[in-house]
Amino acid sequence: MPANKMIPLDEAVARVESGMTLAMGGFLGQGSPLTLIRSLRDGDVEDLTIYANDAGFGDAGIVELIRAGKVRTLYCCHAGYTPAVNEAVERGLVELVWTPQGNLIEMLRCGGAGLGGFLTPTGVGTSVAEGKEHVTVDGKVYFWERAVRVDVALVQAHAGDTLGNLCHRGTARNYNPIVASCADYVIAEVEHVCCPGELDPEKIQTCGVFVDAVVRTTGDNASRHAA
Amino acid sequence: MPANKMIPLDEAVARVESGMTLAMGGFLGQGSPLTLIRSLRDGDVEDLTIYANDAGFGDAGIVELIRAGKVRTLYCCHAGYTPAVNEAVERGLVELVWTPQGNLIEMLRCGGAGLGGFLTPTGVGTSVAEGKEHVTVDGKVYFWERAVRVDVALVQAHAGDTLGNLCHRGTARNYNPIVASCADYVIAEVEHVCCPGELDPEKIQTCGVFVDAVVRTTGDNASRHAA
Amino acid sequence: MSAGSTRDTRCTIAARAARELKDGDVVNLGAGIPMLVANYVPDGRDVVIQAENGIVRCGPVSAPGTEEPDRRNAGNLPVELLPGGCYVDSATSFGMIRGGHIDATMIGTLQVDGDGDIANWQMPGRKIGMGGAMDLVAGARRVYVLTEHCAKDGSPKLVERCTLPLTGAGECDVLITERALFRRSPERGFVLEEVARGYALDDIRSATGMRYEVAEDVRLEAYGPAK
Amino acid sequence: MSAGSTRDTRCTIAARAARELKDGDVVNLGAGIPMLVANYVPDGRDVVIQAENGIVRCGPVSAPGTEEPDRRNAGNLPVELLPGGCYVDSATSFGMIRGGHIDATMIGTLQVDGDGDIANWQMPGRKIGMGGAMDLVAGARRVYVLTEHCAKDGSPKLVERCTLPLTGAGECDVLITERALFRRSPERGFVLEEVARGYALDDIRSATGMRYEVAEDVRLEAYGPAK
Repeated sequence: MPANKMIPLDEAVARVESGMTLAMGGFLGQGSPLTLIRSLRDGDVEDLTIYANDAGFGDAGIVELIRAGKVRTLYCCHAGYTPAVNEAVERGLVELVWTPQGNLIEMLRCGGAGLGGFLTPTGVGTSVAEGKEHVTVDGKVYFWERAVRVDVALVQAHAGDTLGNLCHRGTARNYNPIVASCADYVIAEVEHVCCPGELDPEKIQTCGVFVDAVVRTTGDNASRHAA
Repeated sequence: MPANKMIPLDEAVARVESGMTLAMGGFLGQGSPLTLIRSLRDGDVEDLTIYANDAGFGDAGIVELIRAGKVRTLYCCHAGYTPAVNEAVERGLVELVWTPQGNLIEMLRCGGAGLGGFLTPTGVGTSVAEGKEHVTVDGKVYFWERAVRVDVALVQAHAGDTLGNLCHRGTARNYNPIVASCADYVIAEVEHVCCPGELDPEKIQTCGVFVDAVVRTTGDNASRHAA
Repeated sequence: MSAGSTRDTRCTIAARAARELKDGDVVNLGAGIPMLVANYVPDGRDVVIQAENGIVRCGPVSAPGTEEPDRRNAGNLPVELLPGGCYVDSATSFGMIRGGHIDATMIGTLQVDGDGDIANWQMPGRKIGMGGAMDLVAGARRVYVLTEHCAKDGSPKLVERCTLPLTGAGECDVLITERALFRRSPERGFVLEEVARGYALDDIRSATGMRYEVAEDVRLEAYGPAK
Repeated sequence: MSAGSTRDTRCTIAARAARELKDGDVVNLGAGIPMLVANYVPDGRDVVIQAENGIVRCGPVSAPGTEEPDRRNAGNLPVELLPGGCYVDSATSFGMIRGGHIDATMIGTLQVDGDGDIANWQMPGRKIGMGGAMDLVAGARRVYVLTEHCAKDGSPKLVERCTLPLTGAGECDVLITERALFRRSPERGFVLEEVARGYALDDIRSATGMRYEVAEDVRLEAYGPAK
């Protein structure tokens, strides 16, 4: 009998412990796992290290964890749409480590794919390449970037089944399938949960093999970008 | 007005010149660009270097190019289903360079993604790692594998539009989307060609940005695995 | 001698930049002035807009009331998807960007210098982040910097040497302001090719900190505010 | 003392191996004996079969007349797709394999030795290739080698030292033949845990070239031909 990966929200989020490293899907709110983020915000864990594209949009997203003092370090490429993050950095509440977007997603992908690292041309000659080993291949300069594997990943999907297969709608696809691959434990929050076999196999973007737990998006966190 | 990338078969294949390096989609015939392969087989170019999963299935596929004396080197991971390849190797007609399947697809992906190479654990302690630089990361041994960028890629799709967007059916998805990314010139052969907007955007697996030319699969090369 | 209103200035730059785009070009447009370029692409010219958050053939901002959820651009605005458009995950999006599949990127800047160095992501005291800019300038085939010629306080943005943290070293190919267009080659560095209506060669010289040469056939009154 | 017919032998091995699979395990089954394991998974146990050509929840071979095009396994046989199954491209498939998302792989072999070295891909004079085997033994969490205890000519396949080219060094975790089951740990190497019906400890000793220890609680008559 196929496993039913649906579990209660609190049980899923209980897998996150203080001091852990997390990765989160989402891009300025597109495809952000807000139900999971807010459950963490209201819980006891702290001292988190997070890999994500950004801190959210406005007051919503990872910025909520930062304001609640839960985040030690955020590896991201953008915090321009979350003014409260600037303030938190100044108050010493969080450290931001700027990581170019393409390098960031590739670090997570490599971690999820069992690779040890990769050579990137992005950032050569800039501060992000400082102290890193450079290699010239066919006359082009690259530097070594590491793979990142995290303890827990939080992802979001518009539709999913109880086996953890996920369909991310539109641009919400961007980070979620990769983030779902790079963690020891992966929690997916899903707006519409269905039975195995109901999703078109050709439209499944994240295979259930990557996903450990499925929780339902709670009402007020769903479709925040709906018209 | 969106470009119409559909061109005649002979015009597309004319982009392949003797001495070039090619990559081809397909896995034991699943998703193999047979129309394109057979056009090359019947043409004048030779001395090709090819990256592909295998030599085909039975008498069909890249084995046809090998038997026609067109292939100098084939980088692949399997030739167990094409007995004629063994004979060709013995006659000195072609050189095979064995490359583990996961390393092979990642070499092509890196080439397509502008990365300079990657660290793989696959093959450590075996002949494929000989002479390659090894690195230990977090206690695990990897070796350096290079990125591969080719002159021309040949891919196959069940459905596609005139902009080069492709839907690969079922397991024919395996190599094709990656192979479509790693070449300077990409030719897709498509069984069912439609207009832009007719394909479900959520089901497009190869974005038309990667594809330069679209040709129609000719009748006897289509759906060879149909029931 | 005045640059006119800021809005005119921005439109002048965007309109001139749009003329650089060829039929079939795949282009990524950064925030600010570059985003306006889409409005000036001549009818009948197929310019494919890729936004790094994973949308290809990204259309204009959706009219109020017609927004679809999870169909947003990299600035998080709700957008249309043009026929033949599709979505890709971020690993694929940045593979596209780094792998040379993007013909042109157009970005704004804080500073640019005679070596083609670009500094556009970090001003003192504000945490914004580089987003995908470092990947874009490293990976796109042609890099256009679109900027007002001078900062709001009148100081040059085209400086002798970038003092802010770099986005990329030696990556700017073409530099377009409301006053002038410079094209850079490895041999000559930046060459002033065009001067906008209302400016003389001396005006450009006095407002430009970076070193450049003047083209033998420099064109005066080459462009200007849209009528 | 006879091993019975070859068919019985293969089924004995497959049936014992199937008992190693836990509910929810994701498993990749190689060609030959491993492929038979699927027939012996107890009802009600959810074992997810991944085939490296990009199909997850791969079902049994399709009944004649029900084959779908482009729905094949890694041996190119037409297969069913179980409810909740999906397709992935090869980069994702091997990310899954190398990244620790596959709980178990079961493969056949030509030789295996006391260090856990496996040689299964290259016999003298035949060009077959390693396919995905090197990735599988390097990446799967548990590596099972399933093989007849001796070669057809009676010589040991469990050898003192592999003489054929390796598939992986030190990768075999569990070794199952029709006569015995050995489990390997870093501390003790292979430990003989079970002996099949019809064989005595001395029979195993005399037919085994590789070094091993005998478990304190070794179980005799632990398994045997299916009734």
